Amino acid sequence: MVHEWSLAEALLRYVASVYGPRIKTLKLRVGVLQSIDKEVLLFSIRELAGLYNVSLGDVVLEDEEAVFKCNRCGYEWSFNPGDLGEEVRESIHFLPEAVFAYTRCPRCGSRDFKVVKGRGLEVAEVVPG
Amino acid sequence: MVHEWSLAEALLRYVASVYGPRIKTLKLRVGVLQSIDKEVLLFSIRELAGLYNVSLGDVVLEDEEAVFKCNRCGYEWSFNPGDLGEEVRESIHFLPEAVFAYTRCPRCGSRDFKVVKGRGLEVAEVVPG
Amino acid sequence: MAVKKTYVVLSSKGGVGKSTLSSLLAFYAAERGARAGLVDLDFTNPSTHIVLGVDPREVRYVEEKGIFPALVGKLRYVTPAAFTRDSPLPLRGENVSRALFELISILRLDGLDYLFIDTPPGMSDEHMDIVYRLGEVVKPVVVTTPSPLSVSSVRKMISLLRESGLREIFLVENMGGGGLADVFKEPGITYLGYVPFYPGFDNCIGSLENVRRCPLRSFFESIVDKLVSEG
Amino acid sequence: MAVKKTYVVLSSKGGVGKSTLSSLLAFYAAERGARAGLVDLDFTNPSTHIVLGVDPREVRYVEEKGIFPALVGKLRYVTPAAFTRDSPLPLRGENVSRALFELISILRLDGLDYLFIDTPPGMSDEHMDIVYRLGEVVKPVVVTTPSPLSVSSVRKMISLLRESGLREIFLVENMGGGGLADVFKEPGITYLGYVPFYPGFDNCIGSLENVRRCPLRSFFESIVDKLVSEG
Ligand SMILES: Nc1ncnc2c1ncn2[C@@H]1O[C@H](COP(=O)(O)OP(=O)(O)O)[C@@H](O)[C@H]1O
Ligand SMILES: Nc1ncnc2c1ncn2[C@@H]1O[C@H](COP(=O)(O)OP(=O)(O)O)[C@@H](O)[C@H]1O
Ligand SMILES: [Mg+2]
Ligand SMILES: [Mg+2]
Ligand SMILES: [Mg+2]
Ligand SMILES: [Mg+2]
Ligand code: NI
Ligand code: NI
Ligand SMILES: [Zn+2]
Ligand SMILES: [Zn+2]
Repeated sequence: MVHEWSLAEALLRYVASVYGPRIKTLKLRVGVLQSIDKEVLLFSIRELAGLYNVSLGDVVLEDEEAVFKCNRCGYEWSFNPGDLGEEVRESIHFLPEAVFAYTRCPRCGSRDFKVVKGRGLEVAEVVPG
Repeated sequence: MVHEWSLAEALLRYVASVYGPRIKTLKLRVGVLQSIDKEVLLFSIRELAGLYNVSLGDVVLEDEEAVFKCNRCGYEWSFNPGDLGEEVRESIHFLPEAVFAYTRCPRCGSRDFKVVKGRGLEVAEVVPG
Repeated sequence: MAVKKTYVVLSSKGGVGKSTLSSLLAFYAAERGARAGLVDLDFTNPSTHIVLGVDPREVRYVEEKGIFPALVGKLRYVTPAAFTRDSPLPLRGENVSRALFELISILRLDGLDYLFIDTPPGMSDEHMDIVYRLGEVVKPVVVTTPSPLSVSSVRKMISLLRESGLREIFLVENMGGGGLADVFKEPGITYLGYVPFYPGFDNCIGSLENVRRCPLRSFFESIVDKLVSEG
Repeated sequence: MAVKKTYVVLSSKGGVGKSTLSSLLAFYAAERGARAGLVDLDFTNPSTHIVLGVDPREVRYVEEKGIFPALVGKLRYVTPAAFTRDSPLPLRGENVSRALFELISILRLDGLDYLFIDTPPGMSDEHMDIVYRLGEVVKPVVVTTPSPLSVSSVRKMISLLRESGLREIFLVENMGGGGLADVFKEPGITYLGYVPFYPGFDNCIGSLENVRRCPLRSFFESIVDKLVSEG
């Protein structure tokens, strides 16, 4: 599951373009929906920082729970991709929106829900310097 | 331009269902995009309160400027429907989203923009009792 | 919307005939004396006005505690193209959804016997709003051609309609010869009939005269009959 | 996306042949030795796999610093249907937009000569993302049939493409006889050719064998030629 490389690439480009090439601390929220491999992600970020000449201090990765909210009945629930089969989990790994093919609101059955948090990779904090 | 009646009806139903049939103060934000006739709106609200047995104290209407933000270049601008011809203004009065047929980002020309505020009628404050 | 029956014409596949079918069913129903209406909810590509030969720049709505549909012959008619003077209207889904609820909340359709709603292809904001928020008040009329591209697309849409709790689904076969009656013979699906492929179909649309004299008229009318008697 | 040329097949009108055209152009280009790719961006109604006769449950992508397209014959192919096991995927526009950027940011298409992108009908999130964010790297190939419903719809889309700054617009006439060459004779529009209406078209799709033996093949190939030589 090494497309973590392309996630890392997009992220690092963004961070460097906004904060410049010297980053002391980079804190990321890793939404569990996408089942991102954190070791691979960390490795990719470090490699890419080398390639792009970004000096990078601490990198902190924290999990973020996946929370969905139904647009019809308002029910909010926490979604665990671990409950799904390997194949489905991998599909969502590549395309998080594929989750709408596999999940419905546990209360009213609607597929009209929002991913409130935990979809993918997000920057929580950047300390430049 | 008396479809203000139906706007008032939807609004009053909503307010009564959430706050009950006794309202001391009702404060509304009236987005300028829709060119809502405030006198007609106020009249409609009062009439409908009578019909629906909602006891209604003060009703305060305040204008809200229409602000758009470009999804492409990030430019934010204030939109004045008064700059448009009568026919176009009336179209937007009925269907605020028709504005996407008549307006583009003044900086980059994109039609991909967000109505940040001032689209329509909104409840600013309700004091029940 | 105090309408006796609201039929929403649906198909995840484009180009199968949703706009022509909704327009002609509504128009023929009105010609036969029913109080019938047509509302076009395909905001980014409205086309029922082209079917009926109506210039959207000439459409005027009467405002009175809401807005009343325009009259086209005896048909009550509403199209968003009237608000855009027929110019392009690109809209992201969130705005489509806002426009949809705005329009249906200001329309005055009281007293209609039959309302037909035209919708865009796909399965996006409009469809989710219709299925999950208006599902209790609308009856779905799903349209497909016999092409495998259409049939497989429409199967998915039907499975969504079913799981959302819609128990009565009407089906129309367009540009076909009746062969889909067997393909969709399932509990919960009512096959309303077919409309054959007609190479001169452009002569069936574009003006009320064309619509009135369309050689396929009896096919559409027998679908109206079946709808009226079935549900 | 380090691709030499990216063609996005567009039409606000549904059912005009976007999916068959994008699939067949890409497939024939690949058969003739070009490094060609096809990406289906019609998330709520993907159908290129049906055209090509590919079972999306069998499609496997190779992951390596991104994902590589699957091989279908010599064609590099990506469809979102592979991620949904071909089940229905209703998506609001905001999610369509997220899915689109996710997919194009992880795809490894380096070294392709020609990439064809299939899109849904309408003018909504996908189209705005493509026109306003990817407009610099894609070339629009607009498809229409001769029907007034399609022509008037496509005129609006073309006017949007123009005002957004896209200066070179390609046009294909499907299910027609060449009559639109004159209708769209305008500066900035390059007419690529037409594909006639063929009642047996179902035999042109559904398997690679069908596609290879399609009697209309020469029409599609001459469109490929024109594209390659024009831009
Ligand atoms: N029975 C038919 N025979 C021949 N052409 C038809 C028939 N029904 C519809 N058409 C044509 O097919 C095209 C698609 O129809 P339309 O109603 O616009 O479909 P949709 O609304 O589903 O996209 C139009 O050009 C229309 O004129
Ligand atoms: N040249 C043609 N002759 C006859 N039928 C065609 C032709 N091109 C496409 N079709 C058929 O028309 C329908 C719509 O084509 P499709 O590619 O799915 O359009 P879109 O992707 O624009 O919705 C399909 O059933 C397809 O098989
Ligand atoms: Mg239509
Ligand atoms: Mg869409
Ligand atoms: Mg298609
Ligand atoms: Mg849409
Ligand atoms: Ni991976
Ligand atoms: Ni009014
Ligand atoms: Zn729910
Ligand atoms: Zn801008």
